[in-house]
Amino acid sequence: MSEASPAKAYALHLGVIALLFALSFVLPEYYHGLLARIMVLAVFAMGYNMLFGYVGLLSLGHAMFFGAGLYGAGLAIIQLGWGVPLAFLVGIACGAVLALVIGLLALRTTGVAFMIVTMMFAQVFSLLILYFATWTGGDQGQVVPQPARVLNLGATSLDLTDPTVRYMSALLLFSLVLLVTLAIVRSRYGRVLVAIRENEERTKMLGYDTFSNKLMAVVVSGTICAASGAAYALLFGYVGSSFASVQYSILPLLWVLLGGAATTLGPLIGTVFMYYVIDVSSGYTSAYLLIVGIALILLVLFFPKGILGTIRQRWLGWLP
Amino acid sequence: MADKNGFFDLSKTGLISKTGLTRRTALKGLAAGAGLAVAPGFVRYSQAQSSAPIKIGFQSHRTGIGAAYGRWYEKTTAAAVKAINAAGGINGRQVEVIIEDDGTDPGRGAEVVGKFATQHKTDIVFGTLFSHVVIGSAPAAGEAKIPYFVVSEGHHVASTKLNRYVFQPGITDVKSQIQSMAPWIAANAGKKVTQIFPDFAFGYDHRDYLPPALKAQGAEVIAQIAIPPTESSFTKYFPQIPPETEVIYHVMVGPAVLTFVKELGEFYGSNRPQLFGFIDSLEATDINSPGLEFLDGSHFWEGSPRYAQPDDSAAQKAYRAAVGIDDNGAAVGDPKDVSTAAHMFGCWETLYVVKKAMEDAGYKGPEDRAKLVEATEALTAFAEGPEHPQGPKTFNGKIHQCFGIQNISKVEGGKLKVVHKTKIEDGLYEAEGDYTKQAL
Amino acid sequence: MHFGPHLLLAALEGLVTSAVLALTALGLSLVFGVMRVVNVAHGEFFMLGAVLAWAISTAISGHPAVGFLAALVIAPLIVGAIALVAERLVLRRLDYNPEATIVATIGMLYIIQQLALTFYGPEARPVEPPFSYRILLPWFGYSGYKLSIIAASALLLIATWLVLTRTRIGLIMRATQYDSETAQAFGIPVGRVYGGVFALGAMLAAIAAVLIVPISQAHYLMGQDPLLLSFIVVIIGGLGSLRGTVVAAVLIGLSDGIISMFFSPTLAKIIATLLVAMVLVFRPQGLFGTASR
Amino acid sequence: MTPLLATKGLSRHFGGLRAVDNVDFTLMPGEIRAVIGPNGAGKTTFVSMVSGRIQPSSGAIVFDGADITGMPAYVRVRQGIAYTFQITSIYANLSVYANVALPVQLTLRHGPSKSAIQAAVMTALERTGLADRAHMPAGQLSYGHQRLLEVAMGLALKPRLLILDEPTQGLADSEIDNFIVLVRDIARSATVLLIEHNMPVVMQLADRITVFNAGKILAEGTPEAIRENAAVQEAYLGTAP
Repeated sequence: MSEASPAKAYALHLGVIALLFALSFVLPEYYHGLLARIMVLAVFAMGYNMLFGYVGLLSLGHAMFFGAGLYGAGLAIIQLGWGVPLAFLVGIACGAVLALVIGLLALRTTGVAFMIVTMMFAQVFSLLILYFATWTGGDQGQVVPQPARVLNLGATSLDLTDPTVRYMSALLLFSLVLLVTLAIVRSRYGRVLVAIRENEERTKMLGYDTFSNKLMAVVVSGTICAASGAAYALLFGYVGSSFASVQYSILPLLWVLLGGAATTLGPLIGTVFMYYVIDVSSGYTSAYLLIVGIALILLVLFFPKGILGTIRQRWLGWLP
Repeated sequence: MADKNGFFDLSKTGLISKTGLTRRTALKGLAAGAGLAVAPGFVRYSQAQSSAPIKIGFQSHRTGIGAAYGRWYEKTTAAAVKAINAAGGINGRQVEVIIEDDGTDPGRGAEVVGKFATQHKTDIVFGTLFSHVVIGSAPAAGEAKIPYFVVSEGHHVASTKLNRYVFQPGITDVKSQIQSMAPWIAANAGKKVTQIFPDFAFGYDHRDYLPPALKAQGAEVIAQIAIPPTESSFTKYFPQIPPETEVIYHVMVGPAVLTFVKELGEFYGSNRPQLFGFIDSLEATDINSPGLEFLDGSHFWEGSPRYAQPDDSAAQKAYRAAVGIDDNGAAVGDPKDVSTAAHMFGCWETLYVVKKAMEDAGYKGPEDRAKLVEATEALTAFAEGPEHPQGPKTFNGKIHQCFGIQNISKVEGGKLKVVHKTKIEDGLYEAEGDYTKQAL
Repeated sequence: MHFGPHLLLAALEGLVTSAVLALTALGLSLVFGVMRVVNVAHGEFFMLGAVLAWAISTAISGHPAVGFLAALVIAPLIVGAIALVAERLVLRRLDYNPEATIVATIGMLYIIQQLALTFYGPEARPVEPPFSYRILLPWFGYSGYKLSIIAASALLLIATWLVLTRTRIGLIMRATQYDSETAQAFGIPVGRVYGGVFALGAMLAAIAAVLIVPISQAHYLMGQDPLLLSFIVVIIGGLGSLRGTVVAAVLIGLSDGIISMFFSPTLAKIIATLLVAMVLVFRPQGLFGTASR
Repeated sequence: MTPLLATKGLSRHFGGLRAVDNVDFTLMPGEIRAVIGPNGAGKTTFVSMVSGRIQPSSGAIVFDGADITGMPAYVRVRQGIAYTFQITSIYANLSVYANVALPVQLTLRHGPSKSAIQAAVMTALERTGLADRAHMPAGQLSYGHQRLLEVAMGLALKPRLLILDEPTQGLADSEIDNFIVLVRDIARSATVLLIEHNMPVVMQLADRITVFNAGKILAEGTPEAIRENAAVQEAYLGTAP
């Protein structure tokens, strides 16, 4: 826990945001587009980290929150013909409400039971998407029509399919969530969450309503993940059930563990790392997942707390 | 077509494999060394265009649930490219295929399209089979304004819900296929039909289009049984098949399909209703596998016949030889390696459509992509021949979809024997929209 | 079909599912219970068992039963050996840290899947059953082999139970499960026990796969569903409870079959999944677990 | 004067075992009360019900005139009942400072500035003699200091009733002497309920002593009276392990 150096922490985070902004102008086209996608997915990972990293609740069902945002926003446009801002809000609201309901139920359990219960609720969610295929497009998914993906701001309109607009939108969302995460982590509330992770029984006996705090964390986490899903639908124009499947619950866990659980920048680093290991290794062999698998094992052997977690432990204790 | 997604499909984790038929090692070295700062496209290559190869980005299902198809799509594509290059290429330029694995995942599919458009700078993207990958990738193709030629047989392209850059000129869509099956089923198999199909999009096409088509022929669907995508055992659903059923119409796909047939066999024994299925169920699967004896005497739709037929055209024979499949539709030299013959011809034919359209458009490079789209839309028919060995086709430029003949084959003595060929007209339907009205 | 026969069929199907599930889940439960780690690669050991069964039965000519029986013995041994190597090389070095183990076993999952894809291929391949006797009931036919799976699974479960409760090895395992530090203090080689348990868990999954492969083909992605279902069974049954694991497997297998009688299949899956989730929500320690420690 | 804490017919059964059986108990404000008794007499179960960690099977708990029987533990803490754990339960990975900051930030609900938190934390740490170790990870403290940190966390809650569950267990003699001074100091601002095995400590600190045996109150009185009580002697000699 870092009581010290708030300035340092904020400077670092603003620096990262500035770097991402600058990269927009120097990156080659392909990596530019890729980084936009990575930033949106890093938001997903940050939402996951909120619950897993800071509260210590391992969920295997976060794809449903991402999916709630994805479908909430996507269907608001496809089925209801609503505009981009409203659709984005619908997506976020869907995630928040779903997280509240799931939290109320799943938080009755702890540990592995929590993991399994969230996984099963996510399975139900993904089956529901298939069951209501006439609305959702089922497993094939649906395209969010390109003409609808325009943000009208009075006289000007921003075309979300334009690479620069997309990159900046992704960066804006990423920066917002990053700073919000940082603020939460450094707040009294964030300290309570860590306290719950470290010793829930003790925290209860220090006068904290741990259930409500955890529920709040589930809602915050679910909402952030939904924001990522909603942004994905709007920026990349496709909603499909594969995004609500179990592997999309495992991915944020993987990204967070790689980057470093309970570090604010870990989710970004983990997501980038995973993408690049695959990108590079796939250039050498079609069996690139072999390399990915070996890389994961080596990483966990030599950086057991994730990349940033290990750096914090060994060198930079002040990292948030 | 589409299929269930596995929970841990290999490779749901991020980016894509790039391994061309032609190796591009320089790029890899750069990517490895410089990470973010790779900029392969920065050197303009337009001055070298006249001699530079036409680059085709092949979005392949190398891993994930579609892997069995991906391999044969690659083989067919390689054969077609070899034939095209041997005959002088396209507009005098050789064709180069660059392959990226999409993991049979729509999210990655979109990334792959982006990679083709912005990193490999391919002229077109080509070859996708699974519907959800097509639909997931279509927005990326539309935004990058790169023509996207799919070989998927899904109705998505013809539904006009995608965009102007997506084409399916090499294989008939499933709505048309179903429609052209109905007359034969009603006349030869039976009037009371029970459908068993996977509870996802590929199944829904059959669910939605068969009943009206059969009704028009005086037959009816008396029950529809949708099997959830995660199912690996089917017996428990068979009691829902009404006893008066005359025909079971089955379109199961995926690795569990053998189980499906075997269990159906155990359930009914020899006293079964007529069976009619789409060969999609058994693509890449030996029809003589243990447990499939039950299928003897049943009928299948086939796009292009798996087994060599006595009346095969010279073009068909040449095509089979070029791709390297024997008379039983298996790889030459490995009788156990059964091909996806009913679909993969679409890769061959699509590439020849691309060649034709590029030549019509006087295509020189990516700046001519819009011209290529218009030239493709202007096509109307493809004659049967070495370029279109499966048969003649018409092409509707407004919905970007071709329509061809279909085969109905009977399982006889462990082989599939074509017993009926449909007419193109059997499968035509009212256009649902018009892509040509969209902006380029 | 009438209700009675339909129910019978659904129950039979459910029992076959349960039989395979119980074995697979038992393997996971042992690892989970004794080592306190989540083995995400468990489903891949299952898949390896099936793929090896295909390879072995194809290599051996003659009556299908010969190849099958050879597979039933050899495949689990190979899988066990692979698991043991993985445990020694990776998990032990991670000191069985729960989170690190998850990442490491995801890594193993990728490696095993990719190797299967490279060397075995993407196709689903059948294995011939050792015998193919079709039991003819008045209302429908049923595979005799499927019934034999139930019997084989029951025998294996009883054998495992006897090993766990009546032998010194079982005692050592239970002691380690109960309190590994104390066990260490009493001279139990906890490290070796962990290695053995991990291998045994993988072998149980492999045996289950060999049993099921004659009715459901070997495919390189087939490990996913067994993994998820096993997780559910282990938790519903209560950690480390053999009886709970078996009861939960039967419960989940049967409910899956029987609920599908009344609803459309996908809706049935939704309802079945929700029901099981609710059992957990309102009884987090599982059916047979005691305190939720 | 109304009692600060009273229980009426308080019982808790675990299966067939009556861990606490129909206990009527009162505690006056300002007291230091020791609860003693052999192992398994129900002392910890009793205070766990008072603090809200476990629910009674029957009976009522009244705190400062209000019935708190059904109240969740965290609300009771906010009402002024603080509980320190018998088995040391601190946040081993957090700093000593952060351990104490947690309860402090709860009590300073009205505009808790950083300096206010710091002042309150340091006060609690100074009273327990841990101020110079504020930035050590709590897990690296010696066992005795961890016990003191437990107390500091309880203190930081500014409780009206502080329940100390075997606070001197495992402490060295010199640490025990300091501890006695500390508890006397605490008792000036809070009522103390002390479960303790160490009889010299009990005799030095307690105003009154309650003796539990087999889930019931066996005796209650001043240290002198308890020392003389024949039943207590028998219970200890007869049933103590």
